[in-house]
Amino acid sequence: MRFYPVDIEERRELGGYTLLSYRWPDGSVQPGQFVMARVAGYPVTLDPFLARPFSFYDHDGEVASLLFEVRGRGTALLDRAPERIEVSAPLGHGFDIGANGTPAALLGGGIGVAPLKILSRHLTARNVRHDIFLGFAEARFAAVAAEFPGSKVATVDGSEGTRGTVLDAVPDLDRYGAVYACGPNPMLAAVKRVAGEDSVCQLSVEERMGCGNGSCNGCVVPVRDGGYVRSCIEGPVFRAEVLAW
Amino acid sequence: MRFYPVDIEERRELGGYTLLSYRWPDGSVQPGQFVMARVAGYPVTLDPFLARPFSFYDHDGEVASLLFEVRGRGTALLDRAPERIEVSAPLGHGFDIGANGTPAALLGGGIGVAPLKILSRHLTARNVRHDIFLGFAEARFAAVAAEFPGSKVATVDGSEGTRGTVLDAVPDLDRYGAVYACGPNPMLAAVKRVAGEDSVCQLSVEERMGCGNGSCNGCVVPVRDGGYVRSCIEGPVFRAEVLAW
Amino acid sequence: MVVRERTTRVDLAVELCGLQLHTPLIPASGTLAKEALGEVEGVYGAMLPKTTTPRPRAGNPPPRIAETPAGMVNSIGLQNPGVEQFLKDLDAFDVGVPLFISVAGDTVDEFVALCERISSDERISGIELNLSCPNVEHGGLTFCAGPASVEEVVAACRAVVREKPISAKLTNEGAVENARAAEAAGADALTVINTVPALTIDARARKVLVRGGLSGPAIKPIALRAVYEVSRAVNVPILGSGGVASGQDVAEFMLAGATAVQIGTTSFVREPHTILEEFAGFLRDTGMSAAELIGALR
Amino acid sequence: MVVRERTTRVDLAVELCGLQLHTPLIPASGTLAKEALGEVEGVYGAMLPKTTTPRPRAGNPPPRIAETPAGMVNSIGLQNPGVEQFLKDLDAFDVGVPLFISVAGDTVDEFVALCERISSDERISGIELNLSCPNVEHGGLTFCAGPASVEEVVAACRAVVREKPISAKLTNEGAVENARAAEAAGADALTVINTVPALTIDARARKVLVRGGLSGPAIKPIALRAVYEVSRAVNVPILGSGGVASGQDVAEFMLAGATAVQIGTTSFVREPHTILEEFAGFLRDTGMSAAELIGALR
Ligand SMILES: Cc1cc2nc3c(=O)[nH]c(=O)nc-3n(C[C@H](O)[C@H](O)[C@H](O)COP(=O)(O)OP(=O)(O)OC[C@H]3O[C@@H](n4cnc5c(N)ncnc54)[C@H](O)[C@@H]3O)c2cc1C
Ligand SMILES: Cc1cc2nc3c(=O)[nH]c(=O)nc-3n(C[C@H](O)[C@H](O)[C@H](O)COP(=O)(O)OP(=O)(O)OC[C@H]3O[C@@H](n4cnc5c(N)ncnc54)[C@H](O)[C@@H]3O)c2cc1C
Ligand SMILES: Cc1cc2nc3c(=O)[nH]c(=O)nc-3n(C[C@H](O)[C@H](O)[C@H](O)COP(=O)(O)O)c2cc1C
Ligand SMILES: Cc1cc2nc3c(=O)[nH]c(=O)nc-3n(C[C@H](O)[C@H](O)[C@H](O)COP(=O)(O)O)c2cc1C
Ligand code: FES
Ligand code: FES
Repeated sequence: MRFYPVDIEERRELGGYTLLSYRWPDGSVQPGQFVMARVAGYPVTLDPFLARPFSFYDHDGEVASLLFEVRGRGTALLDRAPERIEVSAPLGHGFDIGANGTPAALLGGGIGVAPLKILSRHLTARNVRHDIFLGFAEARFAAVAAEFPGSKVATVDGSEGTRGTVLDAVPDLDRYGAVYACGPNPMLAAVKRVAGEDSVCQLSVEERMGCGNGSCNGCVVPVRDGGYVRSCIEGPVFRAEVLAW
Repeated sequence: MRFYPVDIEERRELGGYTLLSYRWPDGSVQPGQFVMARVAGYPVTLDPFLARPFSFYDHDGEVASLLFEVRGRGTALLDRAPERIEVSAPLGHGFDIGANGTPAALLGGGIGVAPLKILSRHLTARNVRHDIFLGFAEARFAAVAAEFPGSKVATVDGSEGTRGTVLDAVPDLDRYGAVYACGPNPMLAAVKRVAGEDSVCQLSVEERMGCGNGSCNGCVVPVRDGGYVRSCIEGPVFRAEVLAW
Repeated sequence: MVVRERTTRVDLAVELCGLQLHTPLIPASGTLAKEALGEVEGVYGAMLPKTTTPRPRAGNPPPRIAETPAGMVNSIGLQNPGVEQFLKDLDAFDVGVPLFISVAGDTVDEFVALCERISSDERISGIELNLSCPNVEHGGLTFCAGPASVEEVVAACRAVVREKPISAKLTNEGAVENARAAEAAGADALTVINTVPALTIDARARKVLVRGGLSGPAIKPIALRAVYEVSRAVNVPILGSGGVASGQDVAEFMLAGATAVQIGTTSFVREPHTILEEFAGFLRDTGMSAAELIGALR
Repeated sequence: MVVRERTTRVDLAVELCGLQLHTPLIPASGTLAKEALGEVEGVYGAMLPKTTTPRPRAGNPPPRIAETPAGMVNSIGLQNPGVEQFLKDLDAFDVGVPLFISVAGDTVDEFVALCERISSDERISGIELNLSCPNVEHGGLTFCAGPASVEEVVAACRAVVREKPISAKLTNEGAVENARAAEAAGADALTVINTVPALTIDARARKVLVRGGLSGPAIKPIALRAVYEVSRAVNVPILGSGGVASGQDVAEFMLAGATAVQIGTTSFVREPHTILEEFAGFLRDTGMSAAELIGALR
């Protein structure tokens, strides 16, 4: 896997998350694609050893940004990286925003909000009407909703917006012609169940990744036709009906 | 082993070496004692896993400094450490400067120059006359000799001072009542052979260390009475006659 | 491959079982997808795709991988489309260097059937027997569990593969005994070692996370020891595998006795090309050729 | 030990072979010098100094250690002053918690003689048999090389040690079989695992640097697997050892089936007290006692 050192342009807190941006002058990023990122090492850091997958939060052709939650060692170190990090990107298949129904619903669960920014921008550019629904564990994270004007919010503890999960913030998911969702796998399975039968429902799954380039077979999801497919190559975005969830 | 985070006060190049200083308000450092140092990690860095031993270059009761050569991963990372490092100190038995003969000769081979600064200061404070002899592989490193006014230099390539090893810079080692030496073990063995029979000859040995507190038995040197002793506890400074070299 | 660096020519070529490898690097089986082949152009002296089995295998349910200190544990479960589909897709790996195929069966007969099926394929230069899979005839112990079982499967495969070299891929446990058995049974080479049995636990969830094999730099000193001991016990060439992460690691494995060196887990985080460049730099600095390095400990 | 954190009481105590340990932590043999005892006051539920042998042993010449990815390889060679001097110096380790002694012999008779020599010493609560040392009667293979040899030495020691618990310390290789053999021969506990055979090479010098045993976080997933498998195969308590570096690691080993957990290499780079605090924090967060954690995988 080839990694490129990139200089951090900006780092700021957004809700309970970190927004980190760096120069990435490559026009080809699609919403839902991801990067493998890690701190820069000597000559490769062993701690942690593997890189971590992150969705593109946004990309304007010049600057890319990631939005992440500090969970463990990998994200803690990225959060503190002094000047540069190393990334491999763009990876995977993102959302198909070509020939889908309207209006569209964008659902983000927790840090699953990340790819919705670039997705929303692309939909807007194509004049696709869409509503954004975001679910968070606590109000602290919900602050990121300010970046999504007009979005509806749910928090599990009810401290902000509707009490409940992101699905509780969407009264009528089945009236949307297209559903785009990103979040923990159990949330995605719930979205799949609730989405309208005729809507085009696309889910960005979250599996542990070893390589990000299809080599390790570590990141698989079960599919309808039996067996497993790699979420880093065939995904991370899948049509809901493809998944055996 | 207990490590203390310390803030780097200054870092500068000195010859081919790095001089790094940090606050260490502890009055008890003796010349020849050492620290185990590593970069600060999360919550402990695995890369490299072990800390590295360094002599105190100097210590004025408030600020300690280390002089080191970038050799591998450990020193490369210390060299780049952003703000703080972690140290365990003071460790080991240093030079005995109590009841020794005069004049004294201080011999440093390469980065073995490190403990001679604090040693020279302590000897001066006790009015012990001493000459300093330094040997380096190349002129680039010899620049550190400027920190030792009056010192005599040898370089292996002859580009600075006498051509040869540090011993070639000392015409008459056997006339010194006390000899203090630090450098690669083969140099120390040579000093032992050449030093006058009646002089008190003390050698600061260099062995790989695992723990620095006597626990691993990794850092041993062979002794006259048979067997091995730990250089981190019984040393790193030994009377030459004790060593079975 | 002769890499021109500064003014010194560096000779990276090695000979393995009569095959000319332009570099001693080979991808470790199961760690290089066809989608990633573009990244490794020119790096590998031989190719080696993921192990194939007689029938398609879905593999294990996720989670399949977990990171550990300087390594990872995987339990992929030999996911693969089965040998027939595998052979249909094989052209991607036929990139102009010798092509080894890794095979695994649940029984000795399956190993033999696989060897028969592929040995006449002209694209294929050699076979690696993945002996660390469970032997269903012996209560699920792996084929590597003891020398008798290693000898049986190697001899049976040897009987049907006459023209192509066979390498027996061994686990760390029992490596020396099993190496002797494999050599006696006619193996032309040995791959040493496969992943080391390991386990990760999610303490908060109080669950086993992944029970599988440890790979990556963590196991390098274990693999290096196995290569060293095995190379002293047998006369056939060794393909070193386990934790190789740098050009210096490649040199260490060759000094320990390996003729070729496999790059596995590290390829997920470093470009194999960088490892080859580092290795070429090592040869340039020491003035030795790759072939001269093999077993050249002083 | 009951550590009061915030308002929750955390119960760290475990029972091991009838002994009460106020914490489940024990220093791994050979990794805690008497000079460092001051740093670990109150941390350990039992003490365990470096292995002693019938006669003084000088140990191996340096270099004895080399760092590896997330670990180290050592070949100390059981340097120790011999059992007589060892017993004279032992008071330093008699700090008010149960005191285990690790013994190693070159022959079964030496093991027995050591056990006899120390079993009447009132300071000593239990014995750990270091079975990974070379068995001179069996051509230098270790006592752990096979279940027959494990059984022989454990049974012989058991015959002379009637009042005190014996733990057999096993290597990773063959751990399950050897565990069954040790249990059958009367071991009261098992220590799982010792270091893993490994090698480091200095490529520039083209020399073997250290041929010895790998320890540290690198081997944690290997040790965890061994503890897990052994705990499913036997009924005696297990002392987990191998790569423990944090309070969460302690929890993982106990969940895998360990009753007590040894801290070795990591104590060179972290204060064991920190590990205990992290472990207490884990218990507080989960609302469990240390004893409840043992084998409590869901
Ligand atoms: C395609 C894709 C896109 C992602 N995009 C983002 C993003 O934009 N922002 C973001 O913050 N996170 C994102 N993630 C998740 C992110 O990769 C993990 O949070 C990160 O790997 C955690 O690393 P760590 O070292 O901090 O935590 P670790 O120490 O590895 O783990 C800490 C905790 O996180 C859990 N965890 C770790 N990795 C994963 C994983 N891959 N899936 C599920 N749980 C995991 C572990 O079980 C553990 O409880 C994405 C994941 C995928 C697969
Ligand atoms: C008591 C003591 C005091 C020391 N004081 C100083 C000092 O003041 N300044 C300084 O620059 N260095 C000093 N050293 C040496 C220093 O510890 C090593 O240079 C350092 O550990 C190298 O770490 P690394 O990770 O950069 O290199 P590594 O990657 O560990 O090794 C790089 C190279 O250095 C060699 N090496 C590593 N450690 C040692 C060692 N302990 N002995 C001999 N060779 C080694 C290796 O063989 C290898 O060739 C001292 C050593 C001791 C024992
Ligand atoms: C994700 C993954 C998948 C693997 N799949 C196979 C396989 O299919 N067949 C095989 O013989 N070895 C397989 N291995 C083992 C590797 O080929 C290699 O022997 C081992 O990982 C040690 O080398 P490394 O540390 O360089 O990865 C796999 C290893 C990994 C990490
Ligand atoms: C420097 C060192 C010395 C050791 N000496 C002994 C010993 O004398 N007896 C013994 O049974 N184990 C010895 N061991 C093994 C440890 O007790 C422990 O089982 C092993 O290191 C794995 O645990 P760790 O990864 O926590 O270190 C030693 C380990 C190290 C690193
Ligand atoms: S992360 Fe390796 S195959 Fe997807
Ligand atoms: S460094 Fe461990 S005993 Fe000296």
